[in-house]
Amino acid sequence: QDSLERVKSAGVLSVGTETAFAPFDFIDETGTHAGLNVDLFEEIGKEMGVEIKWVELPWEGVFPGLEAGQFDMVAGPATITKARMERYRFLTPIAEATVAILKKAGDDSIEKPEDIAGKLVGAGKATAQLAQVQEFGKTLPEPIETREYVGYNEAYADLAAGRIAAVANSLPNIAYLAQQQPEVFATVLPPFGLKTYFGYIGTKKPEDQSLLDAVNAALMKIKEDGRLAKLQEKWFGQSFETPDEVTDPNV
Amino acid sequence: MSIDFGLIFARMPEILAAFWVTVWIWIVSNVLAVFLGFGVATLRRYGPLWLDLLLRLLVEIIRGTPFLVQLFLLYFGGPFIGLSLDPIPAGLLGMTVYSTAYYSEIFRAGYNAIPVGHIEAAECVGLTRGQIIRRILVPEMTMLVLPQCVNMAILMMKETAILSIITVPELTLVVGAIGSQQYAFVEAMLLLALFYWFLVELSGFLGRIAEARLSKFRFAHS
Amino acid sequence: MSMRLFELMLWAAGKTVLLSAVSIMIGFAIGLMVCAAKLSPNKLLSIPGRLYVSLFRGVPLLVQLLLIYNLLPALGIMVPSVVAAIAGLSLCTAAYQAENLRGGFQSVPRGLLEAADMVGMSPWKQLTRIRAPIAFRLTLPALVNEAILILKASSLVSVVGVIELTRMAQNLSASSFRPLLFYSVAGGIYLVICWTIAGGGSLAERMLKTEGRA
Amino acid sequence: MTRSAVTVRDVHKSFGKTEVLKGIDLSVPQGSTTCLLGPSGSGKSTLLRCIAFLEETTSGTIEINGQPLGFAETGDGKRTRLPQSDIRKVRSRIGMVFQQFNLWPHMTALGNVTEALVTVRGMKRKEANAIGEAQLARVGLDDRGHHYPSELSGGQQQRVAIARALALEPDILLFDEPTSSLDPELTGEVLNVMRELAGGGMTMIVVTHEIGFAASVGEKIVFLDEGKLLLDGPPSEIFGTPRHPRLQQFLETYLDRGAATLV
Amino acid sequence: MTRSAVTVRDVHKSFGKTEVLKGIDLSVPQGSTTCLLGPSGSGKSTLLRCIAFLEETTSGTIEINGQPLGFAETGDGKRTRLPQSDIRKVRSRIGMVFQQFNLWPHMTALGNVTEALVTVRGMKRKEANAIGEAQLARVGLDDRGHHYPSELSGGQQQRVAIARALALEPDILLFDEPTSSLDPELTGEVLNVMRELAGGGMTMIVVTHEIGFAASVGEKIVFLDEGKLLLDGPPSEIFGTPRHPRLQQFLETYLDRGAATLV
Ligand SMILES: Nc1ncnc2c1ncn2[C@@H]1O[C@H](COP(=O)(O)OP(=O)(O)OP(=O)(O)O)[C@@H](O)[C@H]1O
Ligand SMILES: Nc1ncnc2c1ncn2[C@@H]1O[C@H](COP(=O)(O)OP(=O)(O)OP(=O)(O)O)[C@@H](O)[C@H]1O
Ligand SMILES: [Mg+2]
Ligand SMILES: [Mg+2]
Repeated sequence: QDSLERVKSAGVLSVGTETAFAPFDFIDETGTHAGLNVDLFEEIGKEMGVEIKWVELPWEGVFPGLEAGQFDMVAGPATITKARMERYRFLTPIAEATVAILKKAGDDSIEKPEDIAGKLVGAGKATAQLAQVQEFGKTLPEPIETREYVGYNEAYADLAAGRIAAVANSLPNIAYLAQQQPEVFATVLPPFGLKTYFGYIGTKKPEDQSLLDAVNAALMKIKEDGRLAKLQEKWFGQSFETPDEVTDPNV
Repeated sequence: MSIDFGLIFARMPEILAAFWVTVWIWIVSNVLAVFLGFGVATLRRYGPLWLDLLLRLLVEIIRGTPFLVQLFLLYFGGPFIGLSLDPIPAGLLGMTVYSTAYYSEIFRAGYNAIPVGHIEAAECVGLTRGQIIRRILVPEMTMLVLPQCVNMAILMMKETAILSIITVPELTLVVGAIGSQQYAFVEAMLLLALFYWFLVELSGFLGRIAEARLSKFRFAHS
Repeated sequence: MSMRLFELMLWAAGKTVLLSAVSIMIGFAIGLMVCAAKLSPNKLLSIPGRLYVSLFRGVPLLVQLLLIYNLLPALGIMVPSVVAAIAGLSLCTAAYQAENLRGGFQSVPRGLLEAADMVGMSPWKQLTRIRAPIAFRLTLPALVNEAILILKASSLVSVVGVIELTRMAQNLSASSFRPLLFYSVAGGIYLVICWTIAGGGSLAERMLKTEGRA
Repeated sequence: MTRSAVTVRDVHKSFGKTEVLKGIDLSVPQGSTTCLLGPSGSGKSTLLRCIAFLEETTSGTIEINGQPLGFAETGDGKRTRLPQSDIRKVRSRIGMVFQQFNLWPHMTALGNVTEALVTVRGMKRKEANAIGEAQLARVGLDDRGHHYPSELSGGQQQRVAIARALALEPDILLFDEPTSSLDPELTGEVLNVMRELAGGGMTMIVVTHEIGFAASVGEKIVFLDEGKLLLDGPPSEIFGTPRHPRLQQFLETYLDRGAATLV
Repeated sequence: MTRSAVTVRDVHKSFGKTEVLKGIDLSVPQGSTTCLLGPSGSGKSTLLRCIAFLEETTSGTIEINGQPLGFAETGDGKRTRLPQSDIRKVRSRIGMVFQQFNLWPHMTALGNVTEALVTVRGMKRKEANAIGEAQLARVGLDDRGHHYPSELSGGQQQRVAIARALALEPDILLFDEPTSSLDPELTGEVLNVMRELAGGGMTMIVVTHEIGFAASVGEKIVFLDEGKLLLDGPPSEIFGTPRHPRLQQFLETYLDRGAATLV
């Protein structure tokens, strides 16, 4: 059955995501699911005339769930990479995902990204950010060491505990975290490495394409009339220039 | 969805290395825990009352909370009280403490299951308390608690999977990572299942052999 | 931690308790069947029974959950998160409970059944009137133990998208960045629940005790 | 009354390769008390269990009140197993009292006695309770009906077991060492109940080590040795001199304990 | 030989609120055999366990070969606990044989017998084994040294327990119902060994229900009832008529079993 027809007739679009990925998805102080994704999908829902049903699960369960058809698409978002594009369909980018460094507040030994040379850096296992920081490390005079975590929150906890010197993650995430916890963390600017983007994900199954086309169209509309930029301002404190479509990602 | 193990088999050396990490952490922590657990049970039995109560509280707390929560608090909370451990030492410590609590309960029950008469008989022929523990209680207990210890070791084998959250490069972390890099999630899970099943069946088999060898020390029918 | 967040933790704890309780009960029913299969003289039943126990005890629950949630849909069976969580927990605990029950049934002294034979009870009556009640009393402590283990093991069902106590702690610590606080609170809640179960168990044991000994 | 309540004909019984009963013939007249003596391992319990059909004989037949139990002879010397319902019916004429009592621990004394009346005979609870109480009174336990087995002394437990067997009004009562797990004073209690039953005309087969009881209550003494029935007769004949040498040797272990020096 | 091996003076023993021994006085001459009789719960085991210092008395003193066991009287009527090493030393003069045998299941028969020789007396394994084998031979088990308890019959286990106690060459042997968990033929075995020991001049205190044995082997019979020592004297006096009414009542439960009708 065609997915678009199914979603339209049910009036529900189910979206898988992890709610521990601020500022895209998280649980706020009042205990509600909030973040850019929540606001953006509300707009998408309005455009398409459907309700959004969130399926919340840990990141390691998200892609298996998508493939198994547990939900229609994945919010996440995920960094758009060549390898992933081979397997999944990415919609239009919703933010920049270029990697930056998060350090402990008051750590003077890291002022610019190159200062991580010779240090221990954490990142999520099997993430694009890990690959990027490893590439970046090779260009430094002293090699860096990396430690891989099942989730970024464990990496942040370890940075706070002082076991690692820095965490490499996408700028929007770490900027938000540093802003929330200024006494614990600080962002090291500028971002480094190749420019990458965040996008929502769907499968390449033929029956899903009409649905993804429809969501993408809604997204484009939201982007064109400036609603996306406003949301970016709200959640990241800045807006990003993003291409309409990434056909040949840098990584 | 198609199932294709080829992608994963290409990474076999990494997987075997992780398998080895799992196995050695499991063995070392369990061996330590058996000795410590015996020590705790002995202190609770022969030590002063306050020590018994204190140890009991600790054991109950450890047995009453998930290993995941304990490990998280130990690894990420430890540094705030000056205990900053690397992943493997932290994992080893966490596993050892967790298993010690369980083993100590097995040994405590073991102590209670030894007929009082056996101890009285030893007192009557003049053995000292130390000699009674060494010569009578320990060997008798060994055969009483062996089946439960094997059981416990098997349970702990499966708990090692949780060490992944503190980045110990064990089987679940490594196979899971390979699975998501290669987008072969289901294959990775099936492979994991197979590895653990093999280990568990192997331990069960070895346990049964050990039990059979000890069977002639059954309690005499009296 | 605000009151609201604490309420959230309690709500998640409620879910944890509910999931565990339902799974223990379903697991008991399945366990009973697996136990019957294992004890059956018919190899067509006993071998699958043995295999079931071996598999579900031999594979970590985490892996079982992921396989149920992600492999079954590939075979065309859709499983919602909660169903997958309950299925995973139930199937796993069923294997352990089957073994406990088997121990219980096998420890019912033969003589008690011979006595039932001698007064002419049918096999079914023997099962319902003699074997099951006695076996149940013998297995009660193991059952309480299993309930506590499943309660703790339920911290793993978040991998199939159910937000229970541990996951809630993870989520809240991710957004507030106070992981130690939330994990400690979660640990405390687990402790209270476990001790309640253990207390209830020993109460029940004491109530059945006069009858329990021969 | 010379009709036979239990007839055992050429019964053999093997466990695996070891033959435990090697051709036993025995006839127990209705209303009589037969005592089975013999050294440990001679097959006393096995014979009793065969009579209760708790063990299947390897060959030979057993009849209860003239009806075959368990197996029916077909003409050509072979035998077929009777249907389970037949077995239950014939067996309902037999009551058994076990050495270990085998009371059901989760039921009160009264519950133990009435269980079969309700579940097997389909009686109403009330009716059954009336019978149960009467039977308990008969063994002197009218005030103990609501106690669980764990709250009763050994002798009381054994008497509940007897009441349980009596409640079904069997024609034949089998006892396997009914007093060997009791202490001397409790033993007295139980033997008195049995003596009364014997006086009341119940057919009883009793495996016992209580030579004195056997000598005074048994109308017939059967001495088993190594799976064979060595002696079978009234006590005066069996215990009277000259004694069979194997029996003499067996009795010496008792006499040696000097029980006789007292009187 | 009128020296006293065991002297019990005004011993009281309570468990919580219930007083189990209510002032026992007893003197056991060296080389004699004393039999303790009494109904169940009268305090026989408790008295024996006090003599072995497996229970501490609540008040009163016990002397072994003239030396105080466990407590020393201080002048003012109070008492102090002696150091553990003293207790072990006095106790090493006593051997105890338990009703439940209490053999250590992880050691062979020989291991059970030699354990204390090696760990307590510090003997060489070889020397200890020689003694152990001799003791096992004495109880007729020379060929069973390498069997584990689970591989021995009840009577054999009981004899290993006796050999274990004998190996330390105690002056005094205590037996708590040594035969009550044995079957009649095994009982014979064990009583024979004890009879031999009594003949060999060992001081023995035996709690027993074997009235016959008590009457024939005991040089002194002690009858306990409700924690009090009711009778104490040679068997001819105790069992001879006229009997004390409480003893008569107690004995009836035995006589009633008709043991006497045989002879
Ligand atoms: N289920 C069984 N399997 C194998 N052998 C058995 C079984 N039951 C009994 N036997 C053997 O049959 C023989 C006779 O046993 P039985 O219990 O009838 O003896 P018994 O005369 O009642 O002895 P006791 O006085 O010790 O009770 C013994 O040698 C025993 O080992
Ligand atoms: N550890 C204990 N705590 C409380 N009461 C006890 C304890 N040991 C024995 N008793 C009580 O002391 C009394 C005497 O017990 P003891 O074992 O000495 O009797 P006994 O004469 O050996 O009886 P039996 O012939 O049945 O062995 C009994 O009423 C018993 O219940
Ligand atoms: Mg028998
Ligand atoms: Mg006693």
